[in-house]
Amino acid sequence: MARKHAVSFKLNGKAVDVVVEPRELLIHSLREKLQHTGPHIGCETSHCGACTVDLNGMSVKSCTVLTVQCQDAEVLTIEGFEQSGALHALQEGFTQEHGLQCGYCTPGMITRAYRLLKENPSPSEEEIRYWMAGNLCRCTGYQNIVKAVQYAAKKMSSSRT
Amino acid sequence: MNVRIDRTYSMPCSAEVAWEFLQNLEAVAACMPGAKITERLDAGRYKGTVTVKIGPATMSFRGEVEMRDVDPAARTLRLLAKGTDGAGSSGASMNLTARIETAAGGLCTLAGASEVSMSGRAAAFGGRMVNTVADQILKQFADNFAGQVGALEAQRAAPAAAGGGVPEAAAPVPPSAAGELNGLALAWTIIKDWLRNLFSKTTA
Amino acid sequence: MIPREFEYHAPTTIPDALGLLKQFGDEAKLLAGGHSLLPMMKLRFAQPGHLIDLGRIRELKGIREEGGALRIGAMTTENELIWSKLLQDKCPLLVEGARLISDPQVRYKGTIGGDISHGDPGNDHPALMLVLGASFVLKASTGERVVPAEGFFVGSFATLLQPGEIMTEIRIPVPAPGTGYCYSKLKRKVGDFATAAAAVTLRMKGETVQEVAIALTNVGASVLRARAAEDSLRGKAMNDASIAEAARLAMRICDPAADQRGDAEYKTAMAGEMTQRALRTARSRATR
Amino acid sequence: MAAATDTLERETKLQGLGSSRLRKEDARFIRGRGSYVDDIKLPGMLFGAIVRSPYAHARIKSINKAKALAVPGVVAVLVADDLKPVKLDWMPTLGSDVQAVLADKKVCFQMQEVAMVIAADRYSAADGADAVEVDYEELPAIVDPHMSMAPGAPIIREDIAGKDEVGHGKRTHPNHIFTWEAGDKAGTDAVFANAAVTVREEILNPRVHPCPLETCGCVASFDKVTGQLTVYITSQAPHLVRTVVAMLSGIPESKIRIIGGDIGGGFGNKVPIYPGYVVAIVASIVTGVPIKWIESRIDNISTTGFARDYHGVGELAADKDGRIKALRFTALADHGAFNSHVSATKLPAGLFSICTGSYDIPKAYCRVDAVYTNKAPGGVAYRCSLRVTEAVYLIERMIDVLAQKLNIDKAEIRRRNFVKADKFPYNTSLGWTIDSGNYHAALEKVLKAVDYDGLRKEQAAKRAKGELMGIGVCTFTEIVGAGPTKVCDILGIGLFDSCDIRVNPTGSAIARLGTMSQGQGHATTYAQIIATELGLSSDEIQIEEGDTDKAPYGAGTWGSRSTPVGGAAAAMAARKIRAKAQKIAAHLLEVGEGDLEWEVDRFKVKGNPAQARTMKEIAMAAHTSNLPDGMEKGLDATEYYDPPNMTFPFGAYVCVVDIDRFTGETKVRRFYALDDCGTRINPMIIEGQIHGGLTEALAVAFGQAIPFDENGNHLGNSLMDYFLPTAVETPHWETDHTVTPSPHHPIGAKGVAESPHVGGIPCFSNAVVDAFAHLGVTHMDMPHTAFRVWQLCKALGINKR
Repeated sequence: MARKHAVSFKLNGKAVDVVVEPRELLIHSLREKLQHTGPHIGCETSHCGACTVDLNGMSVKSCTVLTVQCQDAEVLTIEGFEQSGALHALQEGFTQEHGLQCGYCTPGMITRAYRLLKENPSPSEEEIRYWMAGNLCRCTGYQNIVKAVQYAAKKMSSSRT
Repeated sequence: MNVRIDRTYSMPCSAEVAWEFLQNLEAVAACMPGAKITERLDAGRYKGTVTVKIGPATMSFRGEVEMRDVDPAARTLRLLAKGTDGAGSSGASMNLTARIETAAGGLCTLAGASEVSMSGRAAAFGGRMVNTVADQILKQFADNFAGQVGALEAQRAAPAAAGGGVPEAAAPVPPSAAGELNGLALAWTIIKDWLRNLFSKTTA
Repeated sequence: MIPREFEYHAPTTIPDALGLLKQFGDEAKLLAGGHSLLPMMKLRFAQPGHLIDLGRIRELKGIREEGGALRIGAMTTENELIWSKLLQDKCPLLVEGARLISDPQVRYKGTIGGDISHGDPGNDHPALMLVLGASFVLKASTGERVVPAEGFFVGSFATLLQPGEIMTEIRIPVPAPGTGYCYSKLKRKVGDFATAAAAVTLRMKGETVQEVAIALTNVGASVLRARAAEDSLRGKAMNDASIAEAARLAMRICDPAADQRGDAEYKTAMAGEMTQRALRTARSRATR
Repeated sequence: MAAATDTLERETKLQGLGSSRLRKEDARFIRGRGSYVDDIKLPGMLFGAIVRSPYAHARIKSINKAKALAVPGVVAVLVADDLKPVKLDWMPTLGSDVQAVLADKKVCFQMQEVAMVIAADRYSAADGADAVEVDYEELPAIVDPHMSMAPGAPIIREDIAGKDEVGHGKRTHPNHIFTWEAGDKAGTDAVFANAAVTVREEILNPRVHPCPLETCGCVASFDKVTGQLTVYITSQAPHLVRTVVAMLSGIPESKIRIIGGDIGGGFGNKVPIYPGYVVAIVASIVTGVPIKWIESRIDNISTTGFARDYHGVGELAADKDGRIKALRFTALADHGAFNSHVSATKLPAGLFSICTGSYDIPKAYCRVDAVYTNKAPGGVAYRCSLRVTEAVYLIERMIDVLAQKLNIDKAEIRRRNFVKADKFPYNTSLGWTIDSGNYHAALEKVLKAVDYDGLRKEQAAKRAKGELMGIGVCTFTEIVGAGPTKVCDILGIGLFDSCDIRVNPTGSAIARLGTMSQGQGHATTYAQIIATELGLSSDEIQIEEGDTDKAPYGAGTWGSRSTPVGGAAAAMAARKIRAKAQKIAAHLLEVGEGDLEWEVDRFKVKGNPAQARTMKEIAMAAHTSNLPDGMEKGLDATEYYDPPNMTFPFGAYVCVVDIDRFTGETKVRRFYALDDCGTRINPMIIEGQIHGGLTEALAVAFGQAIPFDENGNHLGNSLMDYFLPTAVETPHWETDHTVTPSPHHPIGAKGVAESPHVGGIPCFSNAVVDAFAHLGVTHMDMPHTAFRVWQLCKALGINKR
């Protein structure tokens, strides 16, 4: 049995510690050790994006990140979006525009869209489709997901000005 | 995933020497790149392993190899090898008919006609390359084989000069290539599909 | 889809990384972005005993211009390439190429150094490196060497990078102003490797081709430099006929393997088609 | 006037039928608080990993557990012999066959389940699975169904070699499963013999996979003390699972609790019962601790719930004006190694006989021959009712083939053959009664919307320039809502569905149904139906599904049966309540029942609207002593609804594609989808379902296929090769609708989610083929990948500049 590592990082702003084998994947630590079951496992070959989390300001597929790589990292998951009872504009947008059906891809979608809007606050439909292409959805056909992201972009920009 | 591969390689020795060597399965196996005989089951049947290493990837097959239909008159025999990888997720088998033919200048040729088949993951991710893989393996096998019989031929010549008696066919020195299948030679063959096909990603 | 056990090391300096590489030799694998190696390990095709994570070595990051060359740290990610103002101005081909690699999440992790040193003929940077005349800095405990991209890619998953060496930097001579360029890539979907792709850099003098470089992705044992095609164009006017001829010559050096993307004939034809498209676009972007 | 606006306001407040009410489900999903099977974590839970066969056909000579048992964390290794004592080594399939739970002496398809390693976590389970040594003797495999019944073909199913039938009539070969036929063969042959025009085409629906984003899995928890078995499972039909598990295990059905929880998409993949579930259940019974089994994506695509693999031959006979006189469709069905396809017992080829489509075809005959091959077992309905996509694909392709043969416009030939609006209910020549339709109106609306004539002009101009532009037309009729129990049962259980409504004293309500949402939004839409029926706000109506301890028995959600059957049950249960409420209102208002009329949310006295009782008031009264003599307390009702007929949604689609003849790439420029699903419950959700169904149709038409080599090896079973479109490959969809209610459904609704998949696939194919029609191309099999389209261009000599 390989030497275990104690790994400390910030999860949705709170300091957490886990003891893991080097081979343990971040998605498993989050879901099974830290009870954050929002991010899901969809393909395991880093194609589907259901496991997307925000890691040090990057959208990453947590099925292809080792937990030991996350020492001192800042990790944001869907569980961190609602602030003191107020939904994030993206969470609101996905509901208002019917941007989800089975809900399995939704945490990854919202987490990915969060980073996209940080980098590009008012993306065009084409930009949204291009920069969201790492997340698969089998239910919605993406059309309402695009609308949901636009809804959030609009709401966030108006709240900024 | 079945592929037929027929190849002929010229050998630096007489047909007699090559034929004698060919029947020594352990020695022949030692010529098979990455192959190891681990256990003798009975006359002509052995357990063994074959390890293939390419870039970051390694696959290890364990299984049986059997020598059949030895025909001294025609100097032909068949080698049946099959096995599964360590994780049991892939299978591979080879049915090879080897024939020694006399050639000009007292030398001979080794003709191999083989049917190679792959199953499971190896086929799913690399099966399309089995042809080239087997080709590469055979090529290296032939080179090692040539080295061995060449050495034997030399040994044959030597004692006569030294006035010693004719030694029995000495157990051949294991060829250098044996142990692990040369990655570079095989890289192109398996990798292209087998690995990359699944991993759409950009960095190692 | 669970990797076998291994030991993990996260050096913070290049010497430390080299030390670990020396210590564990064959048992060790370098981990860059991880999006080729980790999936391979999850399928248990790869089982290194030791993973050396280059992610914490600061010196391996960053993009700067120095002595007429762009110097890119090997651990610079694809998205960092895409977002680099410097590259957008001085080397837009690299940006165009990076934008066609995999998907957004992967581009946050995937690195240019990893893409190049993996030696995968399906990776996109090798072709870009060849047409840009790049060179690579390879460090070993015994010292460092700088090797040109030309000749670096010797086969599938086989490069001049030796065990015990780490690629630390990519150097690209700043393309002359007015250089035309294009990376034309055909793929089945986002996240896929190229069915075939062509990278082109081009300098025109009036209607005459002064200098041209063409490299092909995923249609051979490694990236292919289409020399004959280049020669057929150099010093001549570029027109439909000469472009078609160049494509024909490029196709002659292709030796792709059939897979779900298509058979060898299709992939070869697509290499020709991508060459034609890349040449046309490059011409339209080149200043006469 | 004031009264009118008042009623309108009250009606709007209800958020009932027809309102685009936002989904109740979303609140948990957008917070990452869904409860999917892999989220379930029980005390002491162990993890199961399955050891699978690398061979498509092989004997198992030996299995050595020793090394696996030595792996730290491994608790047990189960193989077929371990299941025999509990008689769970084989299980019945939903297709009247049996399937090996763990391979017994022999594997019949690649990646068949051979053993399950039970370990502390998924890491040690994976290590253990790798360490199990299985010794195989490979056998020749049958991959091409056309070879299955060849003389001397290897026998795939030795276990039933002696049986002359597997539930669906005589078998003529050890690899033959059944032959099914419908219609008038002699009559049809006669028409063909004398027809002015006949066309014939071989048309393949390749083997594909529904591939929901969540794979299959379960957590089985057996309590040795109470004998209670609880199973959290990815199932579209929890009640059927409970019944099968009871039949299998001998545990009383009353002690089995199946919980669906949240399901990450189903699309047909999650209807059957898979070996993984059963082994996990056995493992829990044996160990007494909870066992979790979760599929990997590669396992999912390779082993559970494939769809289609129908090798069809379509023939039409017509007069010179293109009026179809007869239809003859046959199909060779590849069901893989076990007949575990999902179908009603009496309908082994599902609803394939809907293949006369939207057209008035006097004579028809169809036949399906199903065979075993060394491929994964099954045949599920991928976002359709079983075999409806195959049937609709055949007729919608063939009518185009006929149009090209006669050089009639593809919209015009449909006009000429449509069942006319005044002919409904219409009896098809294959025995179905189509409840309602208005095909001409739908088509004309779409042609106008897309300027069809303009598109044809543009196409002609493009063809003159050597460019490839295709216009696909599809006017499909679907059949959904299984179904009338006289025709539809599974394992003898009729495919009715149920709803149990309880109205609380304060006028809120809870309704439980036998269906199972996988993203369709049942918690939202069922509440809307009940809200309108009862005059209670949908926000105060709680919907529960999927927990067999709570919900009444039902056949689940598949084949678009939720609205046609479950939705009907909800409306009927609500009407029982309203009938009782009317009696109570009459009592309270001291008038006769007949003096009352219903208005939105209340009963009012005719001619004296001030005299009224709202449903809320009645709900309270129902729990007091102030009730009519002899009336029992409470305001509850349960309905088990057995539909008198299927429902028949239809639609008219137009697709425009541009094809790059140098690369073979197809760009979908425009897709206009008009759907008629009868009464529309929630337009927002309907549109979402259409978007999703069209996107899955796009995937099937342009990329999805499960390729095998000659030995039965998978050649593309991960998401690297298996095509799931991203936002980049997916076009913008345009939707439209007409409303033709179903006369036999309580609220006139028909079901919608499958139409876009069923109608979309042929529409894409018709567009691609249409792009080549001027070059004499009449058909091209799916998937229309760039490679395959380029091969066609090459064959036509148009791939070069």
